[in-house]
Amino acid sequence: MFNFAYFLLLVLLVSAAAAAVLVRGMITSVIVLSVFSVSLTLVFSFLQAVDVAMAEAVIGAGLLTAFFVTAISRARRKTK
Amino acid sequence: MIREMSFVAAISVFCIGLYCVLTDRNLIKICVGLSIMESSIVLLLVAIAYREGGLAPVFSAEIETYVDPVPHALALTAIVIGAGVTAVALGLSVLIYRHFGTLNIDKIWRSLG
Amino acid sequence: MSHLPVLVIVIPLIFAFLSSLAGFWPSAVRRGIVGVGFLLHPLCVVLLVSRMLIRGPLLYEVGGWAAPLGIMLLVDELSVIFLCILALGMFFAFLYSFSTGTARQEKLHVFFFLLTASISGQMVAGDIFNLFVFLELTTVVSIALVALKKKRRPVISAFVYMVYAAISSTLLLIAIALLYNATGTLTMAHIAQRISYMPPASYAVVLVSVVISLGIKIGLVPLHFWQADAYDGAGSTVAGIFSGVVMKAGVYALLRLIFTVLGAGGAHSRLLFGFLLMAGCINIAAGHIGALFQLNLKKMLAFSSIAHAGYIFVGIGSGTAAGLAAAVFHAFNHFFLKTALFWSGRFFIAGKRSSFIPRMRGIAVSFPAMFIMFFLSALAIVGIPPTAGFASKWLIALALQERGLLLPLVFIAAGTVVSLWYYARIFVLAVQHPHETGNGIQGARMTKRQAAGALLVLMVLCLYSLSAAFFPQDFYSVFEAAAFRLREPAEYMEILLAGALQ
Amino acid sequence: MSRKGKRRQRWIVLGVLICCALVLGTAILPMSVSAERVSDHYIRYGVSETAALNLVSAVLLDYRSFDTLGEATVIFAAVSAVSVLMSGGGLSRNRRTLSNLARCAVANIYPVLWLFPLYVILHGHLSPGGGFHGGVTMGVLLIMISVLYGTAFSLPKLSLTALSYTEYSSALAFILVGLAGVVHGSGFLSNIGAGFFKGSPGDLVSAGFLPLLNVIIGFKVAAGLVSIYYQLLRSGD
Repeated sequence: MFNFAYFLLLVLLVSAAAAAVLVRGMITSVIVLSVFSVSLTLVFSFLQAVDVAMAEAVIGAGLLTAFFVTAISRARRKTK
Repeated sequence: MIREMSFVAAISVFCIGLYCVLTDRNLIKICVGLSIMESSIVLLLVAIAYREGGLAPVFSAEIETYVDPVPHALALTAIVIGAGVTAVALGLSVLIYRHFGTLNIDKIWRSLG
Repeated sequence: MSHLPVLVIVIPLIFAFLSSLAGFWPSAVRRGIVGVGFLLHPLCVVLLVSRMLIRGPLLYEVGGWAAPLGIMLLVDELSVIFLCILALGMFFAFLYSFSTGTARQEKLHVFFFLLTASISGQMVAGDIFNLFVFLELTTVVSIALVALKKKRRPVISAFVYMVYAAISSTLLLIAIALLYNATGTLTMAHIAQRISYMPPASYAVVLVSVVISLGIKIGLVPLHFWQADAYDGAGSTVAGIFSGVVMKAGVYALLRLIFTVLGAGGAHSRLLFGFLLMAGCINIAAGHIGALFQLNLKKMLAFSSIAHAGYIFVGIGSGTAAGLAAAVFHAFNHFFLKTALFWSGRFFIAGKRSSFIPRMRGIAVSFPAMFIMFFLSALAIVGIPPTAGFASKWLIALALQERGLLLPLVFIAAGTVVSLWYYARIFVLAVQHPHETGNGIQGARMTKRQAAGALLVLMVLCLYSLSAAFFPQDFYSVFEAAAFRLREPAEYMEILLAGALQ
Repeated sequence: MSRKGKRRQRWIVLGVLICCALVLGTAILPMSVSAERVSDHYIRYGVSETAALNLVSAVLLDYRSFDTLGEATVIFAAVSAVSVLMSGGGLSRNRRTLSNLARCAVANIYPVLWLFPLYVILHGHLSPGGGFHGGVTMGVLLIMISVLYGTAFSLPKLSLTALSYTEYSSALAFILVGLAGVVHGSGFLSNIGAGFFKGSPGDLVSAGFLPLLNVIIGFKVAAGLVSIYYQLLRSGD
């Protein structure tokens, strides 16, 4: 049975991944990466994987974004 | 049909991540590609666990069919390992920036001479 | 119920946490903890090896769960051989790092303990996901060890290594996901039993992704570019451990996954062995030619490691039990030879303050003892008759000749000649009189005691490499038993399933 | 490498990747669910054997707890690696704080935010969640403090040595819990077999050492990730 809502979610997921890769700037790429993580969390909750959805939400959207932003701020200090 | 859609999505996200890792010139963008590649495998593991009509693997009396809990445990471990490797990758990128003053790999290879 | 298989992993872990905790305590306490730690692990390995040789393969159920439920640890001849390499390698690495003062780098011993724990975890793992977790731990620790010196070149080669290692671990995870979905279990023996359920397309993809993923770790030719830079970036102590111990962990994982889990004897075996033979020949050619044109001593030794990985692939690819035993024996010998070369080479690099070979003029004069060790190990690794290197190459050649495969024989012979050439090049330079007498002498900053400690370690390594050919026959019978058990997965399964019936 | 060369190289990589995708697709797409699976046993007897309602936590912490020990060690190795790589200059104590509005808003709801990770850790074996989820959430909450009030404010409250002590001692605690099984003789990291209190499924204190391990992993992961955050912030010149 073809679930159209889930198909749209997967299209959002793949386009977020493609956007995170194709976009030029570092900061925008990291923000699109957290959008990718949030959409991945929705996909997991649709697939009845509750534990993995929580972990992906906290680690993907929360933690990795914090690390990426910190690394970018450290890697842009001199050129400011 | 849901499983096959998820497999197609997992493979395409894996190839997008691999494309970014192989062709991008910016160190931080390579770490983004790495993180996307790791997440695609987590999606593959969770898609493998899905059963038609199965519910979340938390036991309660009236549910009969559950989703397979083992790939969820593997997926959890894979997410945390991916986060650890990404943290080390970011640490390396900051260290490379301190030595070479740039995050662009072509400039780094050129200055290595 | 002897707890040795799990203690071999847990004890280095405990000492890794203790020695990092001791970072806040006075250095005498820390040195004591590290000292006890690096003695205890070889002791456990010796006990485990002797128990295994007497009573046969040992099975351990972690968590007390029977076979298919929990994680199984299984110790058979193959894991015993590679555990010996690990125990000796890390024991000498600790001794060597104490004696040459590289121990000053902070957290070096924490990483050595973590490396010991993760590689012994791979050697006894009976569960493919457990193998993946310990491979991942080895990767993170290796990245840290390559970038430990934080200079310009090691940092970028650590990043390149990290990218290669991430791709390799993702491929291995794909293979594990496919195997789990087809067979429904993660224990190696049960997967081997139910491998026929897999559709041929998935089986081929799993086989290819396992070979590529572990090919990156071992240095299969198109995937080996990270190796030379990573070894050059890491210190000589760490480079010796990488090429001696960490690469062998990749070889062990490849053997275990191909032969035991995927049942290489099946329909795909002729294709797989043909591929391994061809890959081995390419490795030998690329490794030796790369080493010939390399003017950096550590990179030259790294390319020579790639060539010797080629010999191991050719041995496996011969497809016979004798060839497999010779390949495992060559992996065992290669540890002693290559580690001795790296560690004796360290003194030349420190003395001349550069690893540029043309500047190595007159090292025989400034470091006579170290040069003798380097010379003997070089003889052994090239394969001059009385040494261990010759013994294992000869056995590989015999296995190939028995199967009538002449092309790899040509490659092995040509490789020996080329390696003779690029090592002779160093000896010619070394015996000449060092024209700038200035920095030759004061180069040796180490105190006499430190050089003596390193010399002791190197002497033991060279002693083995010279006398291995004369070891009694039952020393080599362990390798044959390992090869036999690898080619007969049914027997491996019995032990694991027998464990389930207890 | 000219710009045109670089673009051609990208197309080559893209082509190779599409072939990999097709190969992977042919292998993965026809995959059907395998006949007998070890997870049938977990689903049918999981609750009765481990008294944990959350089957994923039962698999993660009881049946396959050796993987979790390996994975906690991977985090430990990542933290040590980042601290070694970043060990240059002193810890940066900046006064950069967010706007007044953000600080007041968070100041009021901050205690409530702590309910979530504590609930997730303590009920790890009953409801979805567990050591890792709670630990990472605690780490994120602590990082939020130093983002909001600047590390000059948060560092004296939670110094790097305190974080390292927590992480190393909880790592040792994890192994000691495992060694209890060895001492008892029923195998490393064995739960009910090693005499831990089983209790009836559904109680807060049940399922042997699962709550204990969840708490240990929670503190270990939280301390590790916050110290990674502080290390990444180092000036290091």
